[in-house]
Amino acid sequence: MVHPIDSSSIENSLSLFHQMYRIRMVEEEISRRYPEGKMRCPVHLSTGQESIPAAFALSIKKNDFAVSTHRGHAHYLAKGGDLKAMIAEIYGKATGCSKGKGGSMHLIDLNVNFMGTSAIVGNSIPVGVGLALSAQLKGTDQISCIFLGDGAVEEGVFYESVNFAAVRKLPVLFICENNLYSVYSPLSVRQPKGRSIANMVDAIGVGTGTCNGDDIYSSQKLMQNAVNKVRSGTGPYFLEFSTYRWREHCGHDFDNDLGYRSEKEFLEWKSKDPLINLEESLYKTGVKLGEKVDSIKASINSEIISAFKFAETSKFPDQIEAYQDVYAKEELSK
Amino acid sequence: MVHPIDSSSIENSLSLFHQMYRIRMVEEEISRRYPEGKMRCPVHLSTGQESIPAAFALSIKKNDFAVSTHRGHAHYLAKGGDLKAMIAEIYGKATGCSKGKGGSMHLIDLNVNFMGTSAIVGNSIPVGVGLALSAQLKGTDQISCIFLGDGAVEEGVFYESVNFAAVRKLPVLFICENNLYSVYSPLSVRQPKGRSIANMVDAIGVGTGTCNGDDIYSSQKLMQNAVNKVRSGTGPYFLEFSTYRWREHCGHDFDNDLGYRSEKEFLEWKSKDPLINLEESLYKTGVKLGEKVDSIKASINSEIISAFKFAETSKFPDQIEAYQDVYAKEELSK
Amino acid sequence: MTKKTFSTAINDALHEAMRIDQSVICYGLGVTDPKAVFNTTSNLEKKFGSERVFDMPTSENAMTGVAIGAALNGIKSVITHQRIDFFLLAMDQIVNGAAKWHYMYGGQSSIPITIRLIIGRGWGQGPTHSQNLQAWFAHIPGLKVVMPTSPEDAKGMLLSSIFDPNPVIFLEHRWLHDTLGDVPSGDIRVPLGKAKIVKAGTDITLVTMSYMTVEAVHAANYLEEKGIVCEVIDLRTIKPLDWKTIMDSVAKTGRLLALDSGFTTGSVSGEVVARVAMEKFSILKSAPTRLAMPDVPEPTSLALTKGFYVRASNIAEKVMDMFGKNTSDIKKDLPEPSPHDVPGEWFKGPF
Amino acid sequence: MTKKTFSTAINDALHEAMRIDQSVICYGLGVTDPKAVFNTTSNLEKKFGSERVFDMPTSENAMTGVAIGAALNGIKSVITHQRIDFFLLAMDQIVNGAAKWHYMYGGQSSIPITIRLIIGRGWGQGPTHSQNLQAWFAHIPGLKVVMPTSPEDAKGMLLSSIFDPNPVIFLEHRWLHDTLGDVPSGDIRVPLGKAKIVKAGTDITLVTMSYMTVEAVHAANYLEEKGIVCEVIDLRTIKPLDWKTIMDSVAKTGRLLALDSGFTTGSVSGEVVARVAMEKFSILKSAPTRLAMPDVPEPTSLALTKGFYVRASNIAEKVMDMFGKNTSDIKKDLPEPSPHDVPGEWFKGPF
Ligand SMILES: Cc1ncc(C[n+]2csc(CCOP(=O)(O)OP(=O)(O)O)c2C)c(N)n1
Ligand SMILES: Cc1ncc(C[n+]2csc(CCOP(=O)(O)OP(=O)(O)O)c2C)c(N)n1
Ligand SMILES: [Mg+2]
Ligand SMILES: [Mg+2]
Repeated sequence: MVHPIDSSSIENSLSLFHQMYRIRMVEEEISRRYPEGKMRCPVHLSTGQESIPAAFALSIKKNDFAVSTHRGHAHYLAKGGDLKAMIAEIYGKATGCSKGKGGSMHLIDLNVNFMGTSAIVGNSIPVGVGLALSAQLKGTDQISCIFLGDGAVEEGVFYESVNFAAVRKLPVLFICENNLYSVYSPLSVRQPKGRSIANMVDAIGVGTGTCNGDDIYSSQKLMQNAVNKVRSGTGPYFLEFSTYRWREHCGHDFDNDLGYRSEKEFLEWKSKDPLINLEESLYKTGVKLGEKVDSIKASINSEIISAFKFAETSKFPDQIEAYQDVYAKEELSK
Repeated sequence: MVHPIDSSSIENSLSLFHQMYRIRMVEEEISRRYPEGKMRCPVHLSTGQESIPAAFALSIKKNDFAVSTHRGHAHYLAKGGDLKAMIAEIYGKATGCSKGKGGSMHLIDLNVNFMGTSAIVGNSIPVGVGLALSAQLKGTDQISCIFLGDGAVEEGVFYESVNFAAVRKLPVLFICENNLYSVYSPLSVRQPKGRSIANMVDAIGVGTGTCNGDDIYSSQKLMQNAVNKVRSGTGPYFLEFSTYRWREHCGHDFDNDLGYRSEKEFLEWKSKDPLINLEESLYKTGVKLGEKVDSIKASINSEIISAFKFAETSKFPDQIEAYQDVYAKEELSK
Repeated sequence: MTKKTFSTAINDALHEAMRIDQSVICYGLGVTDPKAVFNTTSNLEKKFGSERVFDMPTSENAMTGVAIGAALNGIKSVITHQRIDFFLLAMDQIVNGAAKWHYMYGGQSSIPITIRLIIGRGWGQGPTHSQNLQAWFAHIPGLKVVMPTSPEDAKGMLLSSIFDPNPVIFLEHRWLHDTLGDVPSGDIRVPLGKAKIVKAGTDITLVTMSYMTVEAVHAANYLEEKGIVCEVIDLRTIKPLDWKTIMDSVAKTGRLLALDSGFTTGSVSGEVVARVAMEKFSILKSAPTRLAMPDVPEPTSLALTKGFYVRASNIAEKVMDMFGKNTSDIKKDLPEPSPHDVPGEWFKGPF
Repeated sequence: MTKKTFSTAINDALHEAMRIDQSVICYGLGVTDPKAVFNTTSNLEKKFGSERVFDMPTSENAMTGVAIGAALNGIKSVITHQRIDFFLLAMDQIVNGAAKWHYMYGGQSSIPITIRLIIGRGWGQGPTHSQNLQAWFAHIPGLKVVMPTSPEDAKGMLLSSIFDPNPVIFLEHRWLHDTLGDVPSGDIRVPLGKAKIVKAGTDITLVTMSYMTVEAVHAANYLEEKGIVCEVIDLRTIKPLDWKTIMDSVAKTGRLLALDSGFTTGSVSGEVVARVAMEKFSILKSAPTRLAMPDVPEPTSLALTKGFYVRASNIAEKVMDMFGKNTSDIKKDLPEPSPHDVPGEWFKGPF
C-alpha cells in the first residue's frame, strides 16, 4: 500500500508517521540495549503494532483517560506520556514514572491522564470502566480508553466489564489489539474456531468496529469516529484491530525459531508494515516531504538518545524507598 | 392454553404432569412447614418454574451428569434424586443426601449422577464443564447439564466456561432459567436493555435455543432435541427458558408486597401456569384420564408425606461428625 | 442518646458520608432493593439519587475494579456484599490491584474504597456463607481491615474508612446487626488503628474482635465473679493492628488469651500470640494461648453447629484452666443458648 | 545417580504420573508451548497426546472449576500457572469449591487436583509477580499446601500430590528451578505432611520452607563455624504441617527461629512461633522469633530489592543476636550476592 499522499492529508500523514516512528524507535532501542542487563524487568514490546496507538494519539484529548496492559509502552507514549520517565522507570531509577517501583509493566503519567497499566491480564479493564463511571458522575465529556489484547478477552473480568459499561451506558472505548497470540498460544487453543471477538462484544451489548491495523488511514478514521461517538454520550464502544507482534512475547529478541509461529507468517505481516509503507509513501510524494520525514526521524532519534541518557544517568532510588508508600498517608478532604 | 390432549401424547402428558406436580408439591410442602423453624437453612424454591425440570426429567439419561445452583431442589428431583434424602438434608439430618453438612443449597445424589449444587452464584458452571471434559476424555456418550439463572449469566466464570466448552467442543448442555430477577433485582439494573442472553451465547460460540417455559410441550421438545444434539458430539449447546418464581427469593413466603415486582406481573405469570393448565387439559380429555391424574396426585402426596416423616424422624448427626470429612482419607488407586 | 442498632448505625454513617461528600457513592447487590442489605442502605437511593446509589450485576470482580478506576478520579466507593464469601471472586482486583496501586505507582494515586463484607453464621449458613477471612486481608500489605463490635464503632469507623485514602475491608458480623448501643449523631469518627479496652482488668488480657467480643465480655463478667479480672481488648482494626495497647496490657497482666472468629491455623489470633511471645516472652507468667474456630468448614445442620462456635463458656474454661482453677461448673453456669444457631429470639431465618 | 534440576524433577514426576495413571491430565497456559513452563512440561503432549495435555484460555477461575468437575468423575488434573499471582482470579473455585467439596457433601466425592503455582522473585518481577501466599492456602480447611525445596522432594511430593485425594496447592519457587540434586528415577513418593531435618543441630531450631531453606542452610553452615549448631527443618508441607518434628526439635534446642518467604503479618512463620510458644513455653530458653518478608509489596527496581529479601546474613545475625554474640562481621562474611536479583549467573531475565 505504498502510494503518493494527497496534499490535504500531508500534515496528518506526517503526524501518523511521527507517532509510529517514535514508538518503533523507542521499542527498538530497548531491544538493542536490553541484553546489557541494565533494564532489569520484563519488557513487552509493541514493535509491529504501532499503527493503533498512532491512530489513538491523533484522536484523543489530553484529559481523556487511558489504561493499558503489560504491553503498554506504546499506549503510554501515544497518550502523551513522558518518554524520559518511562525509560527511567524501565531502568529502575528514582526519576521513573513510578519511582522505580513498578517497572515496564506499571506505567503512569497523571499529567496526561494515563492512569496505569497492569501486569495481570485483564486487570486494568474494569479500572478503565470505573474511570468512565467517574466521568459520568462528574458530568464531564471525558472518555475512558482501555487497551487490551486478544488474550485478555478470555478473562471473565473483561466480559463483566463490558456488561457493566453497557448497563450504565458509560463513556468507555475498548481498544483490542488482536495480535493472534497470547504468549506463544495461538487463538485456536483459546477461543472458538471462527468466533469473532467484535461480533461477540456486539451481542453482549456494546457497539463495535473492526479494522485491519495495517491500514493506518482506516484505523485512524475508525478510531476518531469511535472516540467522537463515545464522547457524544451514547455509551461504550469496542474496537478490534488486527495486528502482529514482531518480537518475542517478553524480552528483546525475535523468536520465530521457537516454532510456535512460522517465519512465513511473520514475513507476511512484516511486508505489510504500515510504518515502512507510510515512510515510503511520504518519500515518494516529494523531496520536500522526504526532508520533513528525515527531520522527524532525526528529532525522534535524538529525543530517544537523550531519554536513555537521562535514564542511565538518573539516580537509583534509596533503599529506604522500598518501604514507603505502602499506605497513602494524607487524610482525604472531607 | 387449556386444550384436550390427543391420544398419542397421553402417556407423555401424564409423565410431565407427574414431574411438575411432584416438584410443585414438594416445594409447597416445604413452604407450609418452613415457619415451624425445623428446616434451619436458607431455601430457594422453584414454585412456578417446574416446567423446565419436568422437560429435563423426560429428556435425560440416568448416567448423564447434572449440576445446579442454590435453587436446586427441582433439578435434583428431575434428575431422579432421592426425595427422602433431600428433605432430610434440609432438616439437617444424618440421613440427608449430604449427611446434614450441606443443607438445601448442597444437594447431591451420586446414584443418578446429580453431582452437586452451589450456594455461590455461577460456581457450579465450570464444574459442569469439567464433568463434560471427563466424559469426553473417557469416550462415553454422557452429557453434562448445567442449570443456571439469569443472574449467574453476569458472572465472568459463566462466560469463561462457555468459551472453554466451545473451544474443546465439550458435551455440555447449559440450561438457563431466566426468571427475570436475581434476588430482588430486575434484569434492567444488571444487563443491557434488550440484550438477549441466548443471542449473546450464540455469538460467544455456542449454539442456542430459547423457549417460553410456560409452553410445556415446546419446552420438552427443545430440551429433548438439545440433549440429542449434545449427545451426538457436536459440542455444547445453550437453552434459555423464560419462567417466573412465584414465592420469595429465599424462604417460604410470597413477597409481592415488598414492591420490587408487581402483583399484576405475578398474576399474569400465574395465569399461564403450565401445571394447572396441563392438569385442566388432562381432566378435560376424559374421566379416565382424570382418574389417572387423581391417582398420580395421591401417590405423590403420600410420597411427600412419607419423605417428611422420614426426615422428621431421622436422627441428627452426631456432633463429632462436624469435624470429619475435612480431608478425603483414602489413598487413591495408582 | 437513643439506642440504635448496629445496622442503623451503618445506615447513619452512609447517609452522613454521602451528605458531606458528593464524591461518595454506594453500590452493591441489593443496595437499592426493599430489604436494603439488612436495612443498612435504607433510603440512600431516595436521598442521593440513582447515580450515586445503585444495584449492580452479579460481577464481584469487575465491580471491585470499577471502584479502583473511579477512585483514581477521586470517587470514594462503598461497595457492599451480603456475604464475605462472594468477595472471593474479587481477590485479583483487591490484592493485585487496590492494595498495591498506591505503592506500585510510587505513591501518586490512592484508592479510597471501602468494601463492606458481611460475615454469616448459623441458621444453616453452611460452608460458603460463614467464612471469617480477616487473616487473609491482614496478610496483604496496603489493605486496612476493620471489624467493629459496637454500633458506635460501626458508625465512627465506617466514616473513618470511607474517608481513609486506602482500600479498607470493613467486616460486619451478621450477629451484630441487631445489637443496640448509643450512637452519637452527626459526623463522628472513630480512628482506625486504635484498639479499645472494653473492660479493664489486671489478671489476663483477652484480645478479641467483632462478635467474639460479645462472648469475651460475657465470659469476663463471669470470671470476675470467680475472682479473675480480665482485661478485654476489642481490636476493632485488624490492620494496622494496635500492638501498643496489647503489649501494654500484657505487660500488666502477664497473660494472654487471643480470640478469633476465623479458622485456627493462620488466624489473626495466632499472629497476636506470636508477637506477644516474641516481644513479651520474659514477662509472660504462663504460655500465651488462643481460641478460634476449628480448622473445619462450618457445617449446615443445627446439630452439627452445636458446640461448634467459641462461646463464653469455652473462653471461661480456658482462662480458669490457665489459672489452674476447677472448670467443672462452667458448662452449667454458661450454657450454650438454645437455639444456638441464631443471634437472638427475633431471628427467624433464613438469612 | 545423575544430578537433575528441580524443573527436570517436576517434569519427571509429570511423565511418571501420566504414564502410570491414564486419569491424570495436565493443562495450563503454556503447558504445550515451546518454553514448556520453564521446561517442566516438556514432551508431555508429545508423549500423552493433546487430549490429556493442553493449553487453555486465559480463564483461571473457570479452569479451576473444570478440574473440580473432572475430578468428580475420577480425572486427576494437574494445572499449572506461571505465577501464583494469576491464581488470585480463582479463589472462589478453590476456596468455596475444591477445598470444601468433600466436606460439604458429607464425604461422598473427593477432589484430587493439583495446582502448580510458581513464585517469582527478582529481575523486576515487581508487586504482582512475586507473591508468596502459602499463608492464605494454609488458612483454608480442606486444602493441602506443599512447598518442596530439593529436586528429589519436588518429584516425590508432586507424585504424592497428584495421587492425594484432596486439592493440593503445589508451590514452586522460581529460584529453585535450576538447582541440582539427586533424583531417583521411577515412581518415587515423598509423603505429604512430613517435614525434613536437612541439618541436625542442638542449639536452635530453624524452621523454613522452599527457597528460604537454601539461605537457612547457608546461614547454618556459617553459624556452625561460629560455634552455634542449628537444626534446620524444611517444612516441605505447609498444610498439614508436621508439628511433631518441630516440637521435638524445639524440645531439644529450646530455641526457635521461624523463617518465611511470605509477608510477615499473618505468615506461616507466625503460626509456627505461636504454636511453639503455646506448647513449649516452659522449655523455651529465649523468646521464639521469626524472619519473613516485610509487609511491603515487592518493588521492581534493582536498587529497591537490595537488602529486601531475607538472606543468610539476616538469619545469621538474628541467631547470633539471640545468643548474645557479636554480629558486626556478618555482613562482611555473608555478603548479599551481586547481582542480588537473580538466582544465579545463568539467569539473564526476563522471567
Ligand atoms: C491473569 C494472568 N494470567 C496469565 C498471565 C501471563 N501472561 C502475561 S502476558 C500474557 C498474554 C496475554 O495475551 P494478550 O492479551 O493477547 O496480550 P499480548 O501479549 O498479545 O499483547 C499472559 C497470558 C498474566 N500476566 N496474568
Ligand atoms: C457470588 C455470589 N454473589 C451473590 C450471591 C447472592 N445471591 C444468592 S442467590 C442470587 C440470585 C441469583 O440470581 P439467578 O442466577 O437469576 O438465580 P435465581 O435466584 O433467580 O434462581 C444472588 C445474587 C451469591 N450467592 N453468590
Ligand atoms: Mg495477543
Ligand atoms: Mg433469576
